[in-house]
Amino acid sequence: MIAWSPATVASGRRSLDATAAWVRRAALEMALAGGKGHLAPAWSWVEIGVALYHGGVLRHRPSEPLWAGRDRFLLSKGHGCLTLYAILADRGFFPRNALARFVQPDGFLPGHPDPLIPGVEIVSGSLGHGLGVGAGLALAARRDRSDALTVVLLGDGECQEGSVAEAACFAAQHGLDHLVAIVDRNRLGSTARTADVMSHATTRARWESAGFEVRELNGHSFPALLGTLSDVRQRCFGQPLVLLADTVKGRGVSFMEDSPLWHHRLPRDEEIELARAELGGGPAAAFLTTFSDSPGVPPEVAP
Amino acid sequence: MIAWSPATVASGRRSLDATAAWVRRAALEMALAGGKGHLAPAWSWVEIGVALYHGGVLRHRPSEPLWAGRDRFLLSKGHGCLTLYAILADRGFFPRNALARFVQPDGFLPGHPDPLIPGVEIVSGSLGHGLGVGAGLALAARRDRSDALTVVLLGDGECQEGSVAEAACFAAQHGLDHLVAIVDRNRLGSTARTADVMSHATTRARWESAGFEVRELNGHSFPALLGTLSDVRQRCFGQPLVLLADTVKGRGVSFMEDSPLWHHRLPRDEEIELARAELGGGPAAAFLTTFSDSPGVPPEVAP
Amino acid sequence: MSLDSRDPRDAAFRAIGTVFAANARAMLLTNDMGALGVDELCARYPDRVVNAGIAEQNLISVAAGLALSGRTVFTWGILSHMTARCYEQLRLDVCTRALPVIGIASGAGLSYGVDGPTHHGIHDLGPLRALPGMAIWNPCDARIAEAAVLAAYRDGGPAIVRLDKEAPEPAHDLAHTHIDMGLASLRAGSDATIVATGASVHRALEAASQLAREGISARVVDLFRLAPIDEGLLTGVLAETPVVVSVEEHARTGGLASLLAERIAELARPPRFRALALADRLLLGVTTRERAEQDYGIGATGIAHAVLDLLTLVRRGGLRPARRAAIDTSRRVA
Amino acid sequence: MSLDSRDPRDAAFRAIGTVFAANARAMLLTNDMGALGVDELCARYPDRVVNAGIAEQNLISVAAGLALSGRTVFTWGILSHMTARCYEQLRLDVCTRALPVIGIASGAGLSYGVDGPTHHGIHDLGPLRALPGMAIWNPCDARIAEAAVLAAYRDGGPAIVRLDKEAPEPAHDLAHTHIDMGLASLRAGSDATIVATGASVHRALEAASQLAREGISARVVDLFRLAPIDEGLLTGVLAETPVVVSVEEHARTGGLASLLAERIAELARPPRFRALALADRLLLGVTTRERAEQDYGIGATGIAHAVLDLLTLVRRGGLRPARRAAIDTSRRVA
Ligand SMILES: Cc1ncc(C[n+]2csc(CCOP(=O)(O)OP(=O)(O)O)c2C)c(N)n1
Ligand SMILES: Cc1ncc(C[n+]2csc(CCOP(=O)(O)OP(=O)(O)O)c2C)c(N)n1
Ligand SMILES: [Mg+2]
Ligand SMILES: [Mg+2]
Repeated sequence: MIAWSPATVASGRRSLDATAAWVRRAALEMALAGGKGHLAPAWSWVEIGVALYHGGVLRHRPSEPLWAGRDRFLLSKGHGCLTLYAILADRGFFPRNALARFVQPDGFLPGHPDPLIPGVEIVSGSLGHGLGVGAGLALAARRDRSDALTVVLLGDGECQEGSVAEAACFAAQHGLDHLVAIVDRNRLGSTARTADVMSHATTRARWESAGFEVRELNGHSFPALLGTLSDVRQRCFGQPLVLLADTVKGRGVSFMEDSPLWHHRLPRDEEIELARAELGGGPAAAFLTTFSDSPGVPPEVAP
Repeated sequence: MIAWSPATVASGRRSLDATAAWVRRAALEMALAGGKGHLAPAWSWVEIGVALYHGGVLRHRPSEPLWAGRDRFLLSKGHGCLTLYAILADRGFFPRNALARFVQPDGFLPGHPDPLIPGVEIVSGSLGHGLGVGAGLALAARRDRSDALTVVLLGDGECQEGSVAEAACFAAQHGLDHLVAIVDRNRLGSTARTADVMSHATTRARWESAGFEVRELNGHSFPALLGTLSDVRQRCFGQPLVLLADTVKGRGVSFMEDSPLWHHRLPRDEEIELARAELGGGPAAAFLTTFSDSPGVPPEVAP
Repeated sequence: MSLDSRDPRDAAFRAIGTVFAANARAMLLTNDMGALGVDELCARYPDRVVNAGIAEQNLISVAAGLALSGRTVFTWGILSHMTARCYEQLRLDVCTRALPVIGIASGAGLSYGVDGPTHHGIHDLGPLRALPGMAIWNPCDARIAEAAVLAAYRDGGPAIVRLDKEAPEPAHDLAHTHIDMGLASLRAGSDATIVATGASVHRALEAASQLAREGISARVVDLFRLAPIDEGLLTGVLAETPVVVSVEEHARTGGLASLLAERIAELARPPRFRALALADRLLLGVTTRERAEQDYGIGATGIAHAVLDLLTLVRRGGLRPARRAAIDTSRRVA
Repeated sequence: MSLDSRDPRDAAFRAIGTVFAANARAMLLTNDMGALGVDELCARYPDRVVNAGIAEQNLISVAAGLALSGRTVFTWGILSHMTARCYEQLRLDVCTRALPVIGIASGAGLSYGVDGPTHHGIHDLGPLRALPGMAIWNPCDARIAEAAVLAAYRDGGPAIVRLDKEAPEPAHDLAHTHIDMGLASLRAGSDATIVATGASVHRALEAASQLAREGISARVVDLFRLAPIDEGLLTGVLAETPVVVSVEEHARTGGLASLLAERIAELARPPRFRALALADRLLLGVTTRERAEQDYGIGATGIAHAVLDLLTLVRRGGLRPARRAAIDTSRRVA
């Protein structure tokens, strides 16, 4: 386990690993406070999200969410939003204390993302919309002679949607090489293993046949993620890129890992303390102080 | 060119080639009588249709269209219905004289097929529905321990629809080995070459990656078609089959072949006689006598 | 865990279980959506429950193919995904043949309120009512939910059953409610009629109680089937009191408000009518049903006020304004 | 070949050409559907016309992405495919952000009648009116078609322009029709008002002529924008004569009939109203618009009869039955 504490978060200077650990714990506390939320789908892509936002991949200005020069990040698997909210707050798009009001009527963080939230580009929550909108954004960026990236995070179950297939063929046809699809390949959908539902929907061959460059990697490894993403802005061979990121759904809490049971369930009773213990960050009261901190990163981050 | 005449049609004993030639000419006369119709899309799959219905591939009983033991044929690219209507009439599903009333209010043959027509299973005309419905029919047949085939004819442009991708993954997942998709791969959609629109939508690799057995063949060759289809009922390895049939849109009339111009246009003025001459079958009056004949084939045809 | 007798979803699955036991050719397709009821069915009938994947268009087409082969097909998923995403498939594959494909759909109204517009079931009735032959059931409690599924099965055509996530006290007594009528009077009254559907039925009943305390006798009618409509019955309902108020947890356009207006507008002697509904907006942000009830006046107090307003209009000032204040107070007390 | 001044599709493309010339960021996406107007645009602006393939869901999502990047995006395809097939994309990708995505859609009503239900544009208004913020234009002639496209562009939000395939004589004179009002009176009249939309406007004008010959003065109003509605204007229209008849080449549920009923039902002093429309059915077989006009009474004679019937009702038998016969005869002569 990574050594980290609420204090390292407050300082704003911490490792990607510590950030990921904080995000996981933050997601847990948000969901518990709200009484609902998709934890396992959120934890599955924590390293991917942190690599993108804290690892210097995405150009963004937390104080100016609509900055024209920004890269676009679309969380197509909108139900994984706990991670997105925690990351955006941590970057400073909005105060961390908003996290404690996840799905609360006095807050602005619903159970699926919407663009009223600073840093969120689109409504998502119905699966299969992100890649098509991303293709439109990427086509626009190319025509505007911008080198901005459009990064779309998809679930592997989500890839069963025909709209994803349409978008993939379109993106390849138009040579959208600054479009990066990342598939959170945790091998689970909502109730079953994707292999038992539509085994051919998320394979390397399928993306290759759609005209994408395919890279497979460990989606929980920062070195793998940052290495694989290092050349994304330079790629210019007219082929969109997909990362098939092998992940573990529920990653971070042993008894919630890789099980369809936990797609939407929250830990209860003793499970809560077990989860907290595994995630680190101390007792709830101590951890929640990190929600009241002002954002710990400088407002402008351009890689 | 094949030697044939209206008389060979009336006799009911004629070659597949002669039947195909009759179907092409019949489609022309239907469209001219109705003042509209998609000729080039119809001509593209004439040999495929004749091989299925006249070549002994599909079990069917023209006098009993809803016979429980029938194979199912779905024309997913419904705009190619001129060929279907001509074939069904020729087999005896309904009198040939109905053909002269294509798209006429006093007839029952609309511009896209519907199941009020004897021998037609589904409404089609919106692209991308046939393979999914076919997968349902094939799943039902397997559960009913029937060896009936479900054959779905798709356009290659149609394969751009995400619904086709969904259906393909579903069919493969469920091992629907008695489902046969035939792609009329004429390399044209409605206004453009498919390669210029979505080049990756209809490739061998794409169907393979979806879990299909893929066979490529010349879609205008009866030997190729019948050879490729010879084992379809015996196939039992749990994999659906797709035939990528290379065809020429507008096949049969030289100036209409392989050109997006002719997707929906009808020949006019001198073009009409040129087309008739190329298709054979004599002057209009002589040819139209074949529409008044009673069906020329025995009512029950079980391969 | 076992099925909850008050949860409309569990009730619907109980009914599917009844159908499954009677008809070996009944099937269930899901879009990878779970439910206790799905698990139970799956355990007993593993072959007849198919997870068709997160691919709703194909799911409906496959259902049509199965139905064409003599099967009754239930589908299970979230209302908004199982209507908007596969809308053309419902229309062309299912409705052109009036096939027995019965959508059991979770998330009517704002039951997934805080989940945002991708999960709201508040814009689907317009599209659904535009599907020829589609029966639309909108039960307000577990009893009607169960009966609706059985009726949809027996009727044999396309249907959708919109289910709430909440599990309220039953409002219906099946000894008195005739499921085939599609509507039922839940409370008698002679001054005004409140026609409600879904979750709003419970608010309407509350409103009628509030009004009763003020001496106003309001009838409450639950229109739990929005298609087909028994026109004779509904016309009767609209004719019995001088005032009719409708209430629904759905956008103003396309749902109950439109349905009633379509009939009222052609009546020779129409009642004074007011429709209470959500606005024709997509609701971003965190939406709770309590908040929506207040904002759009579709809670009990809003309904009672609307009834009072209309009564004032028809009686030309016959009601003292004090009554309105009294209702506000009685609510605070209740 | 050049664009036809009376063809609404050509007129729409002329308007797109105007926008393209003024705004270098305007684009057109097609679902591999052709048109003379597409070819002309393509020739002049090859970069800005994209054949997005036979993949309507993605087409709309891509349009949303382009619009989020500051572009106005026109789309071109057949009405039924560009609404039902991509309905959820319209709702979530386009309408949640009120993006300038303007659907130019061919096949309103039964203009593709003989092509069957996959091509009929007679069930789309219910779903379209349920899309928050979607402007719905339904021009009856080339002039309104062109003006509607320009207005939709200028208004800047989501819109759909339903186009007929036929090219009738213009019914509007743009010196008198104010496009932003969304409706226009095409003929004055004091006995009855016929509110029509799309192709039915021409039938309504015919009906008014027939009625005039019988001494009945019928006003004809074209409601060429079905959303948003200028409520004040429309209420005025509904208040001016004791009788209102609506007519449309669309199923009864969801379109003009519902739209007017929704307003009439809440009026204090409603007119006598009757809606003429197609039945809520899918039309299989060979359907021509002439046949449908007869079968469903939405032709000129049917409209005239409906007006007479309602006038009889409001005047309590004040019209002689002879008038009805006279109308039938006058039609045979005309
Ligand atoms: C169009 C649509 N269909 C169904 C759902 C319900 N649903 C929410 S999450 C989910 C499973 C998603 O699996 P996957 O994409 O693999 O994401 P994961 O949770 O595994 O990261 C489903 C079926 C939905 N949100 N949208
Ligand atoms: C869902 C849908 N989108 C668009 C159309 C319009 N359309 C009719 S035929 C056609 C081209 C079809 O190309 P393909 O599938 O290759 O068939 P072909 O005519 O080449 O045999 C198009 C775009 C349609 N009928 N349905
Ligand atoms: Mg997954
Ligand atoms: Mg083709």
